[in-house]
Amino acid sequence: MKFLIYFLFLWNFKVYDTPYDAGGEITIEWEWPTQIKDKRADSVIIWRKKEGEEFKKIKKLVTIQNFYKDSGLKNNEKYFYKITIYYKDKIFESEKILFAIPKEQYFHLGRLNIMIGAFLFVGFILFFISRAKRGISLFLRKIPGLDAVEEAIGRATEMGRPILYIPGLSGVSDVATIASLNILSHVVKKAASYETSIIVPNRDPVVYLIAREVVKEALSLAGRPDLFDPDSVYYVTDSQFGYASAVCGIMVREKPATNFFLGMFWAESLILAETGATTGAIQIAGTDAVTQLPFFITACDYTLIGEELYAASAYLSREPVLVSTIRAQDMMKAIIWIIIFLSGIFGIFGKMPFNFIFGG
Amino acid sequence: MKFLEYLAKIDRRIIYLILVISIIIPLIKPLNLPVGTSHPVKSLFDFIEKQPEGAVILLSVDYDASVYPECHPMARAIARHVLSKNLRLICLTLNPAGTGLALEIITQIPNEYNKKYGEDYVFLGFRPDITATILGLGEDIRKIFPYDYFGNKTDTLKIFKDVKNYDNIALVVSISGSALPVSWIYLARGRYGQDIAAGVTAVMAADYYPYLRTGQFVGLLGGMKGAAEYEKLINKKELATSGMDAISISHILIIIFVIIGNIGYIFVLKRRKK
Amino acid sequence: MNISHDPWIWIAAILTLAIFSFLYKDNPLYKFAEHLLVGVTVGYYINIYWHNAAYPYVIKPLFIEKNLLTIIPFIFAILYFSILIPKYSYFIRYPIGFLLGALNGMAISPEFKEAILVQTKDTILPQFSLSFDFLNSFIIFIGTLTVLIYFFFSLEHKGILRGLSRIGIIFLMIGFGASFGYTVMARISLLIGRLIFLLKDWLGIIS
Amino acid sequence: MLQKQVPMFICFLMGLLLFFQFYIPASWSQNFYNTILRWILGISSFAIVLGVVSLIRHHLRKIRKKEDLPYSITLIFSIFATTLIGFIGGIKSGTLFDKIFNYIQIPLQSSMFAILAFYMASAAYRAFRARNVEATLLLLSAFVVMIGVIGIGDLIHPFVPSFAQWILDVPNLAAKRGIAIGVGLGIIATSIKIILGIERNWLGR
Repeated sequence: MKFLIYFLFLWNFKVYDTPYDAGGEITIEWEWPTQIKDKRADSVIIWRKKEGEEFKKIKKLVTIQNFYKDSGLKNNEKYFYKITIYYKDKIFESEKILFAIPKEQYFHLGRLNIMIGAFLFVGFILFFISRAKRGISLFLRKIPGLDAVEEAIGRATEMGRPILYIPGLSGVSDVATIASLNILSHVVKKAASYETSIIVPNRDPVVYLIAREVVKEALSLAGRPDLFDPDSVYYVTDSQFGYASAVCGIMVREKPATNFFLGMFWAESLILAETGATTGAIQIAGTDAVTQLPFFITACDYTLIGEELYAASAYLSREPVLVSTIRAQDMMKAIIWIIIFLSGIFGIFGKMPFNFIFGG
Repeated sequence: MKFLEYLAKIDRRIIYLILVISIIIPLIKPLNLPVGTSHPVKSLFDFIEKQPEGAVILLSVDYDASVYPECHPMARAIARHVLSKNLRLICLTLNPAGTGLALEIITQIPNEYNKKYGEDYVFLGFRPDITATILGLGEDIRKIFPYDYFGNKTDTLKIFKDVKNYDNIALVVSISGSALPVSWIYLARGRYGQDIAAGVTAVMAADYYPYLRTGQFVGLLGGMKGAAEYEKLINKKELATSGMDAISISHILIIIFVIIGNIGYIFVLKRRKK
Repeated sequence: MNISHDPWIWIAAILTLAIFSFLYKDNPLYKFAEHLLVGVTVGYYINIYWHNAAYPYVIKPLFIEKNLLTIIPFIFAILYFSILIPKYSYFIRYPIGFLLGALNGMAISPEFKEAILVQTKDTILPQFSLSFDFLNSFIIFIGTLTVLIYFFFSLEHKGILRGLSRIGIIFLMIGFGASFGYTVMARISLLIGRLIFLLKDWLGIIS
Repeated sequence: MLQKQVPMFICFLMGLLLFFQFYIPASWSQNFYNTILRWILGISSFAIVLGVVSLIRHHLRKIRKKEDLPYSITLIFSIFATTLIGFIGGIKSGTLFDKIFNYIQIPLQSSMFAILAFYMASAAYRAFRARNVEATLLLLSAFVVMIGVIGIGDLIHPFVPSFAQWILDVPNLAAKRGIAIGVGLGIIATSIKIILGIERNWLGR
């Protein structure tokens, strides 16, 4: 079998110290010669030698990748490389012999853009929190969903039926549950002025304790501590579907005029929304569980989508950390928005001015 | 009008019965409707297909029995494809309840291709922390998994002679019913540039398309349909394919239910306006 | 119709029907099955955590292989047991604090890169060309921008912002519709899986 | 001091060290990172203690108060039974432990979620209404995807599956990308707040 030798002076064969690592590694890179179809050679042999030594075969590669990382080397020493590629009856031999010196780097410049982005975000969070803590009121727009909440409370008062409020099925560590408890406090205050009663069944024992305090405190703030009915806020069960079927029982028996589903929900949201819809109650839902939103949107009258739940709770509670977090995230969204928009315009003309942002 | 009243008042248990019947009939008498091939599934199949012999694929069984009919056929099809192409399979699980399911795959499928344990495939079992495990695999697999599921020391297993970390792993396939595949992107790809593919329940599938377009996922299997498509591509029809006819019929049924429900709703609205 | 004779298959079938009985009415059989599931799952977890994690990872290296470096994680891990002593149960905050700090610290940067930078970069428009690809990229460009505006709370949605957020809702609804369609398939395939078990493995009606 | 400040300081210190480690490739930084990874895996091997203790405590309390007695007893009994069977018989394939997983846990867990198909069907009939523009748009998009995904879609017209795929690839992608960026920022904000001690919920546990 006749072996044809082609010298590889044409394609760029590079050898360099692997950047941004703890040293001890050299990267060998090559472009597949045009004769090789679909970038797959039969095998690639890597040769290495140190000063004044003979070349030794260190690696036989069968791969589609066009680079090899030779690790386990000593820092600050010269290593020489050449490679041969076997493809069908042809052999390609690298004509020039190149060398590199592995070094240890102390800062990963390629990831600088990430660090800047993270520091920017930390800066915004601290900036807004310090302003909010100093009592400066931070603007948040009123979520349309809150008007729907007001209407729904009004509806229950007209009908003289109770309000059913479900703070989600998750625990206190879930951001959505905390947001829901903030909104519960607002709903209780509003309902107190119309003397409309509220039922709050809970699935998590800790959330139950907090919810009871929230209702008690909200009623006293509204000047109606007498309205607090201990039986109206209770712990049902921690079983997902057991809780759902118990709540459906309440909907059918007590016939609340308004149902609130605010917090974290899983697949049982379907059972709750469906039973509520058949009892003809006005239903307001709100969750960050993206997978349950489609069902709430079609089965409920109004749905707070994802972050709107957090914005609603921040708007009502004016709690400094909540409001400043939303403002900080909005600043980052604004920057991202501008980058996309501007680079969109430049992109059409084939220019990429913001590439440095996306870095290595 | 009376008929519509009756329709609105149908007891939900009759609806349940209609659903069960619409599933059982195609199971007993399969219609063998065509199962197409969509680009997310094909790109995963092609990625594995073009791997050279001996390449290593890491299959992470990140689901549990609650999504068995969607995710288990995917994991079996991927394991079968990897082993049938003489690639090497490393299997592990980040979901404790998925361990038994991974064990079933490991004990059944390799025997069909008479593969040697410890050389062609290995089962590392479960590790409790998702972040530390995914990142640890980028440093040194044997340090994160000193022992495999069966208690053998991983240093002694032949497969780990030339497989140290993600540099030696061609692809990670995460099969999951939750957001775990995204953690694989954030951590394994974010820090080590590892190629990731995902097999997810249909509930999550639509949410993962942004990661498909950026190449963060090299492929994506969505729900029982994704599993059926993959079974067709490796032509080994199993659970997923046998369920597709029933899905077709029940989809039509659900659409009809929504339409009827809305017709009744429109009539009620009209009457309320009068 | 060859019904299975394997007792284990019968146990699985009876438990399946026990769960399905919830459809008719919440009943004791369902409650028993549900509590059995929670118990068996916890028992299973304890074994997997021990055999795959605690023993090979902390107990064996420390007590058998005498690798003293694992003392520190072992001390933190023991602090978890302080939950049993009401007076000192606050010590569980030490391992939790350690884990939360370390895990969040190492996750922030790769998350920022993959969730923000990579997604943003892919939304940038390519060179103009009369092609389907450019049209799709343009629609994604508009969709992403309008959805970001919909979730923007620092400015009142008036005038142009209101119009753009209305477009954002259209994209959101199409997106949720796609998820809705897929989720219908998901829920039904879970039932198909169980019915295949009952018809094939248990009753042997289908092959 | 010991109750709050020290755990928060540990959290802050580890957060800072591990954050900057990502940017320092030097070998000592790599070794520190590897050691912490192994410590995390060691500690989290015992994290299950919290869940198990609170669950058992909860049900023992119920037993004492004679509330739905038989169920709590079943739960406590099955925890200890499965644990013992696993420790005695081992966890390899074919053991009694493995049989309990395959013939008790799998059927129970998958049946629990299979019920959802029934609720889907009855909700489709009784709750999913085109009550406003948004819900109508959602249902139309859902119909196209549902028909496009199944074999029948192909039979009606090959355009149907490709249109459904387009909906997934373009408008759905744009909406989910907007959401993913928002959620991504939310997760990162929470991580930052936990490390800086602004978010203290985990202390309340």
